Amino acid sequence: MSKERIKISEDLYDIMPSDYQDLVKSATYGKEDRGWKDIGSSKELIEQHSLCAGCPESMAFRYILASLPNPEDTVMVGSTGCTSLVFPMVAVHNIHSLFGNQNAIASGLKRALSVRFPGRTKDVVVLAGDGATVDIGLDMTLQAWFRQEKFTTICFDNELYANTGGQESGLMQKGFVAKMAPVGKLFDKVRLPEIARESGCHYVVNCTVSKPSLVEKVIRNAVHIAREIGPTYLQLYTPCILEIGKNSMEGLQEMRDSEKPTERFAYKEYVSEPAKQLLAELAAKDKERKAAAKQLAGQA
Amino acid sequence: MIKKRLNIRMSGLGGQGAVTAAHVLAMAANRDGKFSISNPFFGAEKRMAPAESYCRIGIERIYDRGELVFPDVIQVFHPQVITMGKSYTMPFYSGVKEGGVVIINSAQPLLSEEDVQRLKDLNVAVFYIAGTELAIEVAGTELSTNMAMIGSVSGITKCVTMDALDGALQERFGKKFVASGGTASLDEAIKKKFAKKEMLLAKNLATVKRAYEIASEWAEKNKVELQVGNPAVAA
Amino acid sequence: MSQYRVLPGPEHFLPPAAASMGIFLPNPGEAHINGVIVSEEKAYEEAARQFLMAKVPTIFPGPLVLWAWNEKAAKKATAIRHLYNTLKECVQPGQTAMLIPMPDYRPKYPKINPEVEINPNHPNLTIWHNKIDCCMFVGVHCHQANLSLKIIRGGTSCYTIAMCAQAGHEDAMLSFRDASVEKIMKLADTVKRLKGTVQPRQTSAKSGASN
Amino acid sequence: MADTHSVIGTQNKKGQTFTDTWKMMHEAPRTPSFFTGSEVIKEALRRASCDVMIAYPITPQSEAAALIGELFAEGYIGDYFRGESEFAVMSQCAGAAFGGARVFTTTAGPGTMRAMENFPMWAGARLPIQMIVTCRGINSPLSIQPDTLEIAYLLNTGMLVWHAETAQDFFDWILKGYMVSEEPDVHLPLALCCDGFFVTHTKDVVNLTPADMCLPPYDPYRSPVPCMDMECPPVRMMRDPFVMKSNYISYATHASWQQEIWAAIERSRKHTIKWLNGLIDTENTDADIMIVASGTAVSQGREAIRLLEDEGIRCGLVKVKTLRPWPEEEIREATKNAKHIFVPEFNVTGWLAKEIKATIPNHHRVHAGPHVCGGMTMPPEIIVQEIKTALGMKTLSLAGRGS
Repeated sequence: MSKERIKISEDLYDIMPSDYQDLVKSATYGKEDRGWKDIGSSKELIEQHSLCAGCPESMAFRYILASLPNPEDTVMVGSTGCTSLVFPMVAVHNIHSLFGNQNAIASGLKRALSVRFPGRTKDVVVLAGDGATVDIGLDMTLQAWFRQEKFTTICFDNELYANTGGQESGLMQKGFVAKMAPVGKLFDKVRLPEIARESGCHYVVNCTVSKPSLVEKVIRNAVHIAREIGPTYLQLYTPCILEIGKNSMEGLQEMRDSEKPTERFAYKEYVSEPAKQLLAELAAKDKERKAAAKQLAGQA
Repeated sequence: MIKKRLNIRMSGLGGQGAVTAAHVLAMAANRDGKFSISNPFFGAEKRMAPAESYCRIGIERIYDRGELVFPDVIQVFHPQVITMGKSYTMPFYSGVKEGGVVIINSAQPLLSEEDVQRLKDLNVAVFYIAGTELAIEVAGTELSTNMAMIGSVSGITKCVTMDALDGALQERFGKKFVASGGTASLDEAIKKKFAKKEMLLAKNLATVKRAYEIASEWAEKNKVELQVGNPAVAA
Repeated sequence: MSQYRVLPGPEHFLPPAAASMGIFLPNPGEAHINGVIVSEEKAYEEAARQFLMAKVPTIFPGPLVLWAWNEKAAKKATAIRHLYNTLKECVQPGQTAMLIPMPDYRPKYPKINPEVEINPNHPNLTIWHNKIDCCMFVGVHCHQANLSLKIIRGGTSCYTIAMCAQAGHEDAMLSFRDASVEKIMKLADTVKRLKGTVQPRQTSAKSGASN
Repeated sequence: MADTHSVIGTQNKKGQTFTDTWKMMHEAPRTPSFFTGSEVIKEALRRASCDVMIAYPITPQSEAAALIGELFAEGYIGDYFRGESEFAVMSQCAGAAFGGARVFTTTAGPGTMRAMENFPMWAGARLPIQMIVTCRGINSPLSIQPDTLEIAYLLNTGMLVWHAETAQDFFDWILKGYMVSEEPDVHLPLALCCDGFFVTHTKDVVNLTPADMCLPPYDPYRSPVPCMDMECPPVRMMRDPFVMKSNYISYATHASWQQEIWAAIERSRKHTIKWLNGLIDTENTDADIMIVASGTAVSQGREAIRLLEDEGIRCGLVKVKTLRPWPEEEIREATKNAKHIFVPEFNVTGWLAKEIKATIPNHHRVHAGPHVCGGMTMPPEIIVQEIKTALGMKTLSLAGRGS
């Protein structure tokens, strides 16, 4: 939907709640270089949420929503879990259906949008927790990658089932004592980033959401590559401060601690050859655009 | 005997074309203006496993579906149906109606004394035809055995005309090769295939005709009469 | 024909869906009042009467008209504003016409602001807060409208009208179907025509759930 | 955007003309064709202006699902692919429907059971997906043979459930089914069931509509819920958010939501009666003895009625076409003169007989049977035997198929 179509009917504008007037007034739909910097200045695409105070997921959500290259033509797919408490507040069409079937929903959705809007950009982005992505939904996660479905899969990895009260998950660290892992988890954290690469993903990143600029970069890359080439996968550490016994203020530090070079969320990236080429082309275009803008500014 | 409905049970082995035989026979009957349906009955698709198909032909609309429990005609496509009990019903002729016919694809008799007697008691005629040998002789392939079986049941019961069988064969084997919105290149490929198809069609039809003749002779000689029609009119 | 009638509540702890009580939707050219099929003419009259009788006649425009997502939507919004202005002109002192949006359908945490909006997940908060005794849904997706209409019938005495662009709503006490700019304007004209001929209700709607 | 009515008379990329469905189904000339049920499903889809079909192999629907793939190769269907399991396929269908596509799929027996979690989700999300169910055995030990037990599990999912008797029903109902399930006041998924093999693998005469006519396309903007394509308001929209009280003050929302699904099934009556010419068909409802059945049991009942006539016994018939919506009034009316009501079924539990008993007065009139199951055929003779036995008449006892 073009930015023009996301506008309030004139004759009813005055009765619209202020959050919608703000949303439209300062929306970044259609803004070419939108990004995390818009979060403060503009009305980001998200309302107040019902997550725990200080939950890193809320941070991640804001960064991601601000970084989508085409929110006005992006449909998101979620799954059951804490993320479903945020999605109602997201100003981008999004779907919840069942627990774990997010990549199957996205496969059908992406194909439907391609059939209905040939030649038009319609990005599909999946955002689900680690239980949905790696445990109950693993078959559909992988099969979508095997089929080279052209959408982005984002996993909020908090290393446990948070919404149900902190049970063991496949992405939990070995030895961690949790509900349903009474003597500590007995097997290693599933290595999904490597599996993603082997399964045909063209762009895979494993990191935390401590740096908004980094999140912006990987989101833009992932969405562009998925649009043009094939599946992409982002695994983002969003610790569940509640279940690992941290205070609301400590989420950021927890992420910084676990992204150290020797830690499990040290930045890892894989880019396929065709994807590298695409990123180079996009960078070149971006440079031209900035130069042109500069010139314009100079003339003015 | 003239009956409103002729129920034909074809007991064969997977890969012998019993399903195709029933389809072709039903298609032919349909072309003759009779009512007919056919359906197969098989387990997991497997070569040499029991596979049955059924053809119902009549003078009024047919609703009956599924396995033919009470057939007028039973066709045994392969000796193993009898010798190894590769049949959905034991003995293979269970449920056969009085005055019915059993057609067995075999050069030599296979039935035990007891079976012969029980069929005699039911006034069921037994006709042996070396269908596979016939297929190899006429069509040059045992794959046409099912054609010999179609010919034999038609020859005895006259349930379909030879013209209708010809048409049905064309429809069944020509069908897939009719271009449906395909590209020009596809059409080319089809033409090539079609040349071969026509040969196969001719040979199959020849096999049907030969079996038809043999079966008709047998039926006349043994005064076996089992036909589809209106009993009221016939009487 | 069903004996059930779709009437102002509070009806029941969990009121049934009118369709499950044997109420059928009107065919094109028809409308329904309390579940009985009537001519559109009759529906215009009754809807206008209910508006003019009410202490707080209210229009609830939904997303399909609040957003100018196509030309038709923008035109409907204009017509709805006109209907609201007409109501304001036609009501007597002591009556307050209101125009409150249903901007979206999301469940809000922890609750909505009943001053400025209505939400299908807890519509009664807005009805009770503003003592609304007659309301009209327009531009709300049918599924969401039916969710609200049933809840309103369950917990309030509010008279509900649906100006539906599709097949209509048997869960409202009065429903039009195939709503268009023309139909909304015609309802406004009817309100104008009946101005002064209808006595406003004396008792105002109860606020808060009745037991 | 595909506005349903504006495109009528125009052509699609295959040169088919978008045709008013009523004209296409009731006025256009019909060509008799001798086809298997699977081929008939393909021919219906050729005319259905279907956007997305998702396939998975399971007997006895594999032929139909593969034939529709050929249609896709010919360009008659927007997109088509093989999913990884029935659960995934039904979710992929949901995704396509959320995105505003007209969706079609087929499944059977264990596949229906594996996908089950999706069906109440489809209904709750108001997705008008059409799913063909070619019924087969579901219990261990495995059976690929006809058995209608799985229908019992579909009856309370909130889907429309129809039960086709013949391939002709299939052809007509696939096309008419979209007209009913896509109505804005209905907008529910349709499970169009048949008895596997008896319909899918049987060659029978079917009258087809012209191949150059097709249904008008689906218009997702008449949907009772926003379609998820970022082309319609509200922009801040989640399908379908949690409305549990623990998360939000949402008094009775979920209850009202469920009621709305079943209300939509009720609303489908009006449209179904129009398109299927009634929820049931009847013959000789003045007879003392009635057979009430659905699916292939109706066909076997018709044969039994002939056999009974030959013996001078008059017997009426009720063909139940739709199970959801359930034709309560119609069945009560059609059986009001009956002293004996027989309900032949291809399943072990007799779910249809239970529904009928709960519907009619004096339900002791209902004889739940005969039953066959596990892939057995129901020869008309055993229906005759059941009826004569119940009437205290002498009848030959039929030996079981021991082998």
